[in-house]
Amino acid sequence: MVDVEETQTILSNKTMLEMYWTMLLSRKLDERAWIIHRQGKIAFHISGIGHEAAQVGAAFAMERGVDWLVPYYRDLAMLLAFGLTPKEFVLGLLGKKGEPSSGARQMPSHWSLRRANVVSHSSPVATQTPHASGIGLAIKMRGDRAVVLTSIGEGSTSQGEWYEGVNWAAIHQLPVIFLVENNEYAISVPQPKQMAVSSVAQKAKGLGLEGISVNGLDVLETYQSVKRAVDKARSGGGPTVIEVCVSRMTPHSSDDDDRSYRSKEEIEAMKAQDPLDMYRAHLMQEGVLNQAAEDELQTRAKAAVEEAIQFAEQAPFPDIEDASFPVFVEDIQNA
Amino acid sequence: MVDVEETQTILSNKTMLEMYWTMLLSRKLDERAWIIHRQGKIAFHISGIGHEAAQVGAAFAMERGVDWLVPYYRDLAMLLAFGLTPKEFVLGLLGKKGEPSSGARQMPSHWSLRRANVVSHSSPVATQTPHASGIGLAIKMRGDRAVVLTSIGEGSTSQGEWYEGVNWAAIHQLPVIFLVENNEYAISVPQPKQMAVSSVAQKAKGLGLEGISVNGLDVLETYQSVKRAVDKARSGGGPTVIEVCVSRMTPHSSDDDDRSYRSKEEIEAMKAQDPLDMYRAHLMQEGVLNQAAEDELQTRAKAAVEEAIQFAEQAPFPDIEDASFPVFVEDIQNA
Amino acid sequence: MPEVTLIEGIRQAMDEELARDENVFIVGEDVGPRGGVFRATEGLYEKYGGERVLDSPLAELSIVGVGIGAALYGLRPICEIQFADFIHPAFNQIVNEAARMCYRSNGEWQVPMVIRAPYGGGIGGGLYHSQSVEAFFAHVPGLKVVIPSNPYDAKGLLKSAIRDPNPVIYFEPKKGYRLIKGEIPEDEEVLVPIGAANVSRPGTDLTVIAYGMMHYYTLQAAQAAESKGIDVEVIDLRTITPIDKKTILASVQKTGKVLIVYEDNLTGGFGAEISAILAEDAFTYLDAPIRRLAGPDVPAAPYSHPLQNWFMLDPKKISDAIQELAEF
Amino acid sequence: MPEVTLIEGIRQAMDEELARDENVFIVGEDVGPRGGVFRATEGLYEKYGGERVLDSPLAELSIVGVGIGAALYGLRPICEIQFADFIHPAFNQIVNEAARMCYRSNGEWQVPMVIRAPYGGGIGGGLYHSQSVEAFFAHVPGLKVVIPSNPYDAKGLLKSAIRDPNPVIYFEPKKGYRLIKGEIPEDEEVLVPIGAANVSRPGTDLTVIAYGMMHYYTLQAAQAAESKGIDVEVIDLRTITPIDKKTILASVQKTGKVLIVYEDNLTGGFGAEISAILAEDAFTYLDAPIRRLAGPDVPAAPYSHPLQNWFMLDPKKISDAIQELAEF
Ligand SMILES: Cc1ncc(C[n+]2csc(CCOP(=O)(O)OP(=O)(O)O)c2C)c(N)n1
Ligand SMILES: Cc1ncc(C[n+]2csc(CCOP(=O)(O)OP(=O)(O)O)c2C)c(N)n1
Ligand SMILES: [Mg+2]
Ligand SMILES: [Mg+2]
Repeated sequence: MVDVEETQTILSNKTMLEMYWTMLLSRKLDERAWIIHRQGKIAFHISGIGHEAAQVGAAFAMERGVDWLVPYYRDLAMLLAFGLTPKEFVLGLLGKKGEPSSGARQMPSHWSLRRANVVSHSSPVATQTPHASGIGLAIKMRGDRAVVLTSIGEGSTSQGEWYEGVNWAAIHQLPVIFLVENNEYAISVPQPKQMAVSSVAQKAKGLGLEGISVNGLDVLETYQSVKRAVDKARSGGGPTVIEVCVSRMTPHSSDDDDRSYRSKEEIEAMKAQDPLDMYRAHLMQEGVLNQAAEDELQTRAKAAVEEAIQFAEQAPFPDIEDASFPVFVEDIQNA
Repeated sequence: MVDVEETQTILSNKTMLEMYWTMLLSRKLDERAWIIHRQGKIAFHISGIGHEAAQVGAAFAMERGVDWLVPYYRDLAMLLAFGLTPKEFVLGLLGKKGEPSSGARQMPSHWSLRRANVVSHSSPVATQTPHASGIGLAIKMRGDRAVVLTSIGEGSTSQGEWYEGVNWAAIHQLPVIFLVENNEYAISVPQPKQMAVSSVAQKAKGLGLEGISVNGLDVLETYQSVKRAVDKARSGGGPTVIEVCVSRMTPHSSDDDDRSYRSKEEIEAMKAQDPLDMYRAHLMQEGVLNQAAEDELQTRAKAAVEEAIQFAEQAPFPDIEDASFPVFVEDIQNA
Repeated sequence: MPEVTLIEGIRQAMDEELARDENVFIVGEDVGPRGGVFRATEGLYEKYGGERVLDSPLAELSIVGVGIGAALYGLRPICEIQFADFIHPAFNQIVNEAARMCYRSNGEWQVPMVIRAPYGGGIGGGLYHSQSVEAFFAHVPGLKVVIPSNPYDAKGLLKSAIRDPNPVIYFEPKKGYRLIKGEIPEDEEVLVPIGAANVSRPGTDLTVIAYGMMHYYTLQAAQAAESKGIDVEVIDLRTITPIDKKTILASVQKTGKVLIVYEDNLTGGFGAEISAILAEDAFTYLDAPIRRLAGPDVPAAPYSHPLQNWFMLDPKKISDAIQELAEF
Repeated sequence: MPEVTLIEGIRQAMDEELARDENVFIVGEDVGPRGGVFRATEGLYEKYGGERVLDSPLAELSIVGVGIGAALYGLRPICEIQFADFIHPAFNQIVNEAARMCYRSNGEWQVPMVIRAPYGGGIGGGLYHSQSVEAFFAHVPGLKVVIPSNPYDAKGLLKSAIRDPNPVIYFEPKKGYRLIKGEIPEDEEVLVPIGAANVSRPGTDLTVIAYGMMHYYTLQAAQAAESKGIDVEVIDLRTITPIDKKTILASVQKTGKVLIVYEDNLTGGFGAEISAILAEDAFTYLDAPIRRLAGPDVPAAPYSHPLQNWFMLDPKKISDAIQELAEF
C-alpha cells in the first residue's frame, strides 16, 4: 500500500505480523474497555480506536529500550508496543494495586513506564512537549544516542506549551520527534476552529524545522516516515514534526456523546477506512497473513484480554496507607 | 528610497514632515532621558532610539482616533504619534502626579492612553498579544471599522502567549496587525538563540496568516507596508504579521550594559544607518526639507523637551492617599 | 417553585444575561454545539449563535487573554475553563493582567469578565480533574472569587458576577452539579450580592465556616451533630474574596469556637486566611483553638476509589471534627 | 572570613555545584555572556561554557518545562526566572508538572530541579518587578520553597536545594542582593538544611516570625525595640515549606505573643498559614491576638517613590507593630 522508495527500510514478515498483533491486541482491549464501562465496572475510558496504525507504525520505528517516549492518553497501542501488558492496562482501568503508571493515582491511560523509558504525563494537554525537548537536550548534552518521541492531539497544538517546546528543539537541533495524531477533533471542536493552517505539518514552517504529514491510517507509511525522522534525529539532523492523520472512531471518551457535533455518515465513513481492517487486508493480499493465522491471532487476543480482565478484577485496591505518599522523594526512601 | 508601486499611498509633504517631526521629537526626548538618568534624576529609562522610523511609519498608517493600539515599552515615537505629549512622557519618567498611563503606578514607558485608544500594557512580555486579538474579536462582533495594532520585540515572540494570540486572529480573520520590532536582541540574547527561522515573518506561515518583513529603518517603506495591511484588515481581509527590522542603538535599558555581549563595531555600524539621519537626508534630497526648516525643527524640539523637563520636575508626586486604589472599579466610583 | 439542579441555576443565569445584555458572550472549549462537557451551556449555542457562544481553540491562556481584550473594548465575556485544574496556563493572564488592569491604569481601563471553572473532587477525576484552586486567586488583589453551594446562589451570584465591572472568578462545585438541588423562583429576578456570606443554619455552640461542596456536607454534618446535642451555626461564605468579615466575626463572637472546612489542601488553603483573620480580630472571644479540617497535603484526590475517599472530606469526617471541637 | 554580599553567596553556591556535579546546569534568560541581569551568574559562562550556562529563549514556561525534561533524564537544572513577577507563565509547569511528578508516578519519576527567582520590592520596579509570590507555591504539595535572608544561608540553602531530589523554589530578596552582607567561610563546605528555621535573635517578650528581606528589617526593628525595653525573639523561617513548626511553636510557647511579618499582600499571604498553625497548635499559650504585618492588598508596590514607600514595610513600621503588640 505504501510506495516503497529506495530509502525505505524493508520489514520482515515477522515484524509486520508483530505490528499487526499489537494493533489487534490494542483494539480488542479497547473494545472490551468500552464494554466493561457500559457494564458499570469502570468509571472512565478514553479510546485509541482508529489511532492504532499511527501509534504502532511510530513505535516500531523507534529503538525500544534505548529511545524515550513521552506519550498522551490515546496511546494504548503505542504503550503495548513499548511493553505495557494487558494486565497492567486493565489494572489502570480499574484503579487497582500494581497499576504501573501511577499506583492508581492517575486516571486510566495516563501512562508511565519507567522500565521502558516511557515518561509520566498528566491530563493538562501539551505540558509534555517541553519535557520531550528537555529530554532531547539532556540526550544531546550527554552525547547519548537515544531519540525521544512525544505524541499529542492536533487540538492541543494550539497551546503555547506546544509552540515553546517545539521551538527549543528547533533552535538546538534536538533529537526529538513531535508526533501529532490529527483526528480532526478536540472533543467537539473541529480543526478549523483550532488553526488557520490546513495541516499541522505547516506549523513546523513557522518554527524552522521539518514538518511532514502522513496517512496515519496506514501503519507501514507511518513506520517509514517516522523511521526516517528517527534516523535523522539520531544522526544529529534535528527534530521533525510529523502529523499522522487518523480517525477518532469513538466519542472523545466514555464521558462524551459525539452525536451532538458530528454525523452518523462521518462515523460510517471512518469505519470504512478502519486502519486495522486495511492492514489485515494488505497482509493477506501480500500473503503474509492467511485466514488460519488470523483466526489464531484473534483467539489469542481474546484470551489475553479475558485473562487481563480476570486478573485485574481479582486484584486488590491500593492500600489506603499508601495514599499519603510519595509527595517528596524522601517519602519513597522512608517507605 | 522606497520603490513606489502603484498601490502605494502618496503622502503629502506636510505629512512627511509631520512624520519627521515625530521621529525627531522622540529622539530628543529619549536622548534627554538618558542624560537625566545619568544625572541621577530618574531611576529607569528604556529607549526607542533606532526604532523611531518603524514606529512612526506604522502609526501614520493607522487612523488615529479610530484605530486601537496595544503597544510595548519601546514605543515612545509611536505614542507621540498617537498624541502623548512630551510633558506626559517626562511625568512618567519621574513618577509624578498626572502621569496619564498609570498615575505613576507603573514604570516609565508602560503606556496607556485611553483618550487615544492606547491600551495599558504591563511588563511581562507578550501578554498584550491575546488582548489585541480580543479587541479585534470585539471589533468584528460589533461590526466596527477599527483596526488594532499590537507591537512587540522579536524575542518576545518566543512566548506561547504570542503564538496563541496570533492563532486566534488567524482563525477568525480578525482586523489585527502584529508588528514585531526586530532589533536582533532580547536584552543580551541574539535572535538565533530565540528562533530557528531567520525572520519573524516566517512564523506567520505556521499560523496561516500573511507575514512580511520590512526595513524598519525606512519610515516610508514601513508606512506603505503597514498601510496595506491596515487597509486589508479594515476591509475584512484579516490579520498580518509585520516584522520591522530595526536597530537597538542603545543598551536594553538604563540597567543594562551591552558591552558584555556585543562589539563596538556592531554599534558603530548601526549608527551609520541611523533611521533619523537617513530620513532627514531623504527629505532634503527630495526638497521636502531644507537646512533652515531643519534648524527650526531642531530648535522647536529642544524647546519642547526643555519645557517638558521643567514642567515635570516641578510637578508634585502623587498623593499617598491615592496609592491604595483603585484595586476595584468601585474604588473609582467611591473616590 | 420548581426544584432544579445547581448546574441548571448556572445555565439559567447565563441564558438570562445573554438575553439581557448583547455585550455578554461565552467563550471556551466545547461550549458551542457540545453545550459544554458538563452541559452548562446546553442550548445556548442554538439560541444565541456561534458568535455569542464561541468555541475557542484548546488554549486557556488565550481564552482569558482574548476575553480581557474583548472586555477592554466593552464586551462582557464569560470565559469557561473546562476544569479548574486547567486554569494554570492562564495564571499569568489572570494574575498579571486581568487583576491588575484597573489599578495599573489608575482606573482608565476595566476588565468586566467572569471566569467560570468547575472545581473539586469526588467524581473519579484523579489528580487533574479534582483540584480546588481558589486559594491562588483569593490571594490576588483585584480579583473577586465566588463559590456557590446551591442552585439559587449559583444563579444569583453568577448574574451578579456577569454584571460586575471587575474580573470575577467563579468556581463551581462539580460534584454538586446534579447532586445539589433547590428551588429557584421563576417569576422574580434572582440576584445574590457578591461579598455577602450567608448564615445558612443558626446555632449557638460552635461555628462552622465552609463554602461550595463542603458547605453542602457541613449542613448534613450539623444535622448529625444536632442529634448529639450540639447546636452548630453554619456559615456559607459564598464569596471568598472580598471576604465578609462582619458575618464571620459576629458568629464567632457568639459561639466562641470555630471549625473551618475546605476541600483544598490544608497548607496555604483559603482556610488559613479565615483562621488568621479570626486569630487577630476575634481572639478575645475564642474559647478553643481554631480548627481547620481540609484535604491532606498531597497533590489533589487520587483516582482509585479508596484513595479518593481517603482524600475527600465527607459529612462523617466533618461531624467528627464538630464533636471533637464541641468537647474542647 | 571575608564579608560578601548575598548575591555573591548565590553565585558561589552555583559555581561550586557546577564544579562538583557535571549534571548541574543553569538555564535562563541572559544567564550566559551577560551573567544574568543581576549578575548572579557572572563568570560562570566563561568558566563552564554555553552548554552548562545556557541562554534560553524568552519563554518561562519552557525554561521550566525543558528543565523538567532534563531532570527526568537525570540532569540537575537550575532554572533562573529573571524576576519572580515573570514566573506566572510557568505556573502550569511548576504546579501541574514539577510538583506532582513524584506522587503521580508513585515515585518512579523525580524532578531534581531548582527554580531561582529574585522577588520583592523596594527597588523602583513597579507592579511587575516587585512581586512576592511565595504564597502561591507554598500552597502546592510537592514543592519546597526556600527564601534566604543573608549570604551564608543563601549559599548554604542553594547548595542544599541543588542537591535536593525534589523541585525547590528558591526566592532571592533582590533588594538585599548587595545591601545584605555577611561572612562566608572559605575553608569549609557551607550547607544549610532545607526545612530548618533559625532563631536569629533570642528574646522573651514576644516572637517575630519573618523571612527574606523582612527578616533583615526585623532584626533592625528588634534592635530598636530593645531600646524601649522590649526583648524580641526573632525567627528567620528560611524554608517556607515544609515549615519548621517545632521551632515556631517552641518560641510562641515561651513568649506568648507573635507578630508575623511578610512583604507580600496581606490576604492569603504565607503569614496566614503561619497564623493558622499557631491559632490551632499554640492557642493555649497565646497571650494576645496573632498579629500580621504585611503589604497592603494592592497589586504590588507602585513605581513612584512615595507610593512605593507607602507599600513597603520597613524597620520603623515593624518596630511600631512590635511596640503595639508588646503593650497588648
Ligand atoms: C489544558 C487542558 N485543557 C483542557 C483539557 C480537556 N481536554 C482533554 S482532551 C481535550 C481535547 C484534546 O484534543 P486533541 O488535542 O485533538 O487530542 P485528541 O483527544 O483528539 O486525541 C480537552 C479539551 C485538558 N485535558 N487540558
Ligand atoms: C515574561 C517576561 N520575562 C522576562 C522579562 C524581562 N525582559 C524585559 S524586556 C526583555 C527582552 C525583550 O526582548 P525583545 O522582545 O526582543 O524586545 P526588545 O526589548 O529587544 O525591544 C526581557 C527578557 C519580561 N519583561 N517579561
Ligand atoms: Mg484531536
Ligand atoms: Mg529585540
